[in-house]
Amino acid sequence: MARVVVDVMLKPEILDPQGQAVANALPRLGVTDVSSVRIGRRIEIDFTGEADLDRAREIADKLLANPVIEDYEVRLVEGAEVA
Amino acid sequence: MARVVVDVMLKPEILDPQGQAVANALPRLGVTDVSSVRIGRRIEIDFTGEADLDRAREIADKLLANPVIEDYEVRLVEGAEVA
Amino acid sequence: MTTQQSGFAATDVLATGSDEPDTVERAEKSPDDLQPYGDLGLKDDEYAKIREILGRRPTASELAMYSIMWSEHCSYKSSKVHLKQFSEKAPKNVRMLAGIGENAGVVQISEKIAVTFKVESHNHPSYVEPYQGAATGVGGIVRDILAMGARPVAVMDPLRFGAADHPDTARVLPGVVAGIGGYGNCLGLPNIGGEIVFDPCYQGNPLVNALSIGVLPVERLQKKEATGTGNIVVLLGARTGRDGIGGVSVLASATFDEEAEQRRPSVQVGDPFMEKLLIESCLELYDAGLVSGIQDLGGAGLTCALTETAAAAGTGMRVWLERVPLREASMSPTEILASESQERMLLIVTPENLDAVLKVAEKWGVWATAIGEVTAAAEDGTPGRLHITWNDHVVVDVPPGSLADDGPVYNRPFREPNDLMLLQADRAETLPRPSTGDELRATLLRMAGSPNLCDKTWVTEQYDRYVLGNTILAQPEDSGVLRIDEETGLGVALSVDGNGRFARLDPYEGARLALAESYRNVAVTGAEPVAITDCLNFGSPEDPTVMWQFSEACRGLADGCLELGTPVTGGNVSFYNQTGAAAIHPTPVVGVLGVFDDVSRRIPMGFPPPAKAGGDLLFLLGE
Amino acid sequence: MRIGVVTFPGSLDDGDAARAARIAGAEAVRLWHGDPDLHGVDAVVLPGGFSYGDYLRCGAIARFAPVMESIIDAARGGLPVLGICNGFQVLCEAHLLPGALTRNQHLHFRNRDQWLKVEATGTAWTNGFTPGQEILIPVKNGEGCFVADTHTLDALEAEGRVIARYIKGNPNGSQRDIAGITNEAGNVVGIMPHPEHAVEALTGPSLDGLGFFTSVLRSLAKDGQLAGGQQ
Ligand SMILES: Nc1ncnc2c1ncn2[C@@H]1O[C@H](COP(=O)(O)OP(=O)(O)O)[C@@H](O)[C@H]1O
Repeated sequence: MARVVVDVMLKPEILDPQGQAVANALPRLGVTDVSSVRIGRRIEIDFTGEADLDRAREIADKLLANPVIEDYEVRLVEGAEVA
Repeated sequence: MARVVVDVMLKPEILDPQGQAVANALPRLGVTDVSSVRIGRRIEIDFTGEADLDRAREIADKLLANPVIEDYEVRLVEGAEVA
Repeated sequence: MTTQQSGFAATDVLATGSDEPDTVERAEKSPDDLQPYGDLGLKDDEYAKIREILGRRPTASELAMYSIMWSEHCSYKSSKVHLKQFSEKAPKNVRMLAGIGENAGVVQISEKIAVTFKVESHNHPSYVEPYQGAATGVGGIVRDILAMGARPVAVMDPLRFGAADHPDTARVLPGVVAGIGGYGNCLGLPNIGGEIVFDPCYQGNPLVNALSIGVLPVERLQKKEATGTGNIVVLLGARTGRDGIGGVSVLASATFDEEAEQRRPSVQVGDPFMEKLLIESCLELYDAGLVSGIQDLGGAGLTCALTETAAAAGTGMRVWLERVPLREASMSPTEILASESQERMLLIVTPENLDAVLKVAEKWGVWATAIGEVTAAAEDGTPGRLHITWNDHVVVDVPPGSLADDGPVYNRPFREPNDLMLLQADRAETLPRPSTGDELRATLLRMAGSPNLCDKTWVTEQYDRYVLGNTILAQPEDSGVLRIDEETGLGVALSVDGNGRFARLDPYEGARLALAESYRNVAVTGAEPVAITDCLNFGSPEDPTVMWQFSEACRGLADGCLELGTPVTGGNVSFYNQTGAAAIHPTPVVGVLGVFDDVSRRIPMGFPPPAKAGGDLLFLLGE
Repeated sequence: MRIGVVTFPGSLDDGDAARAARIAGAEAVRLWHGDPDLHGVDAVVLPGGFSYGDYLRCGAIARFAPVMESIIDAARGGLPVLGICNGFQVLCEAHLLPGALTRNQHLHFRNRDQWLKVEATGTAWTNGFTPGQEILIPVKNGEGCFVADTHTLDALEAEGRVIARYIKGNPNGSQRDIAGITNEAGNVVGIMPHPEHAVEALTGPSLDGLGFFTSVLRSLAKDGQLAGGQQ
């Protein structure tokens, strides 16, 4: 089994209310040295055969990320990281 | 600026309806060699000063992950990966 | 004590010491194997009775099944003797098409149309994991409604939380509300009412009750009986995973304490999208006449559905467990039988209809798998046996009725709580009354500041009340009102109410008052109240004073129903709502259903909103 | 006149949209996500709901349904298409409308009766309103916050393509209070609040929603078929 991870994050100029909510809650935990929190998606794709990065990129582009508001990165995960 | 990334994923035994819905949609995009898709969250925490992994772990535990159903991993991101 | 949550997973191996499952053959050969029945919540005499029924020790899978089906939650072993009154005292009612004993009561409201409604609890799971606990509570009650042949058309949610300013309430309340909204909204069911009450007695034990109502053409009423030798047993819906294993017997049938931490893996995750597909496929199957019997999979999973459908018909059943579609291939037969994975239904279909059934399932994108067949009762009329294999190993061979119907019944001791006289002596008349302007002002401010009187829109705005386009009254009205038939204007009103403080002072009167309040709320909309459902939330039945509260509340509710002429059509008992030795206030929650012949004549509780205003006359009654 | 209403797995307000079309005087035709045939309808409504559970992103999976390919083609050819709530999200995902709908800023699902001000009245779905008309329509969404880059927002405003804005409170944090927009041609409209829930005195807060459905009938009647590009 081979795994590809796609990280999808909101583009920097798009407001992230969830991240903001977490950031706003931090001082209550006594944390004051965080300048920003952004929350995106981590998508793990397991291929039946060999991991296909191009395929994964295509899936990310068409389906996993919305290019209007999101950027994505695709990467192969080597053995160890696959639980 | 220093960045810590927290990856939060559902525990393996927990149902992931999101991932399942995406996996079911893939054949329509012509993708048939994917065996499973799991969707979690990727959270980027930027510290004003030095990155504080322990701090990040505490935030993850209290705010970012739901330990009842989720596992998380905290890691430092080196210069290059910080956009 | 890791037993409870891992108990089922471990029993197979415990019993055999190998990867092979424990089989009937092995059970016969090793009668003296020690079995962890105590850890699974079974008492010594209960275990002895199982051995007597089977004439041998149970296999690991059988043991798990008995522990589930004989748990308080499934067997009503402590409540049965008291619940009987609801049938015995029930006023005659020609409208009732199905009553206590079915998944939900069914009430005919016109020549062609019936409605079914029921309230259930999901208290403990919602404390452990508020979002998913509440969400799957909605999912569960909706499947009960669906199993009767009805299209679910609305939900309501009576809720109780601890103190509003307690930090844990800040964890539980938003999660519960988001879970109820998240699931109900995604199913497309309007939320038409509920309750939110704060009281410190619910701090470690919030109450999350969920009510659903559905509509069916009278002739579409479904049965759960697995009739017809040779008929096929089909599992429909989500794949089976390790979720919620041990949930029913563990979470709902024992006192809830710090060990909750360890039980967390039994949390179930809901998939409302799958449930929506399940609803649409079941309705299509009903309308095409493809279903001979159906039962939802709820708290006790396959165990409950297999035994109840077979027991109800007196037939037997042959099940090939390895055919059950799994999320995790490594699941043991016991785990498959005990899993509480959500969004599943069990269908009985004739062999000729199987293909058509599979086609409908495929159209909606849900799994459908033939996992077994109905077998005959013995020639002499003795009910058939439930015979389950897993890869050719016989793991279960039991009389289904022994699980579903012949569970233990307890007539538990009860006695009045010691503090009751004191509580009752402290009468309202002795409370200080404001006599000066300042005191009056202070009283008013205190009331205005009470969380129990606060505006509930923070909660209710998170619920869709418009979907389906038939909601006529919803929050903040006294009752939810729905249009049922666009052509005739037939409609219903529904209210759910309860007051734990009243019931603590006097459980008999408290139950009657809950009924009266709910009844009034329905009546003032202009509807005719016709039927009742109830959720009885109490502490541990092993505490005689709780048992007294319970018996009094049942008596009160049954008497009240008789006086008002409205039958109890179904409901739910939730025991063990306590933290340590401290039980919650006894909290019977009563839902009343009313009927309108012409729902356009409903009466809202206030002035019409500005957009609709105009022409109403105001009357002052009295002097 | 025939108005098609699409059912995706997880569509919820499809029945309501069909009822609204009927009340407005049209014949409602149910379209199935897996069937690319539009059955000769004169207009299409993509209804509210949680298509595919709203998993991943709202509307992201629905956009790939076979029926959408036909609708995208037909919309480019001028077929009037109205996306309500989840339908609006599908239209954005399908790039028939610019921008995107994201998580409400307060992070909650919110259902309330919402005042809107109608702006662009040249579209297939809003020509029965007067510019500046204030209407009351239920809003209910968890991800209804409209976002787009500044350039796109400026263009939408300059070209008069904002069809309605939230007034007396913005329920989800949408940029510039935008509740609905249209494409350049005016045949494709997306709106977050639910006109189909405001078509009957018994069940809605007003009858204002009917205007969307009567508008499309009017423009269809006027043109025989809607001329693309007419504003
Ligand atoms: N408090 C109650 N009042 C009336 N009927 C009840 C009550 N509690 C349970 N019942 C009835 O007992 C039967 C079994 O209940 P339950 O096990 O909750 O059903 P299900 O198998 O659908 O979960 C149902 O018909 C239910 O309506």
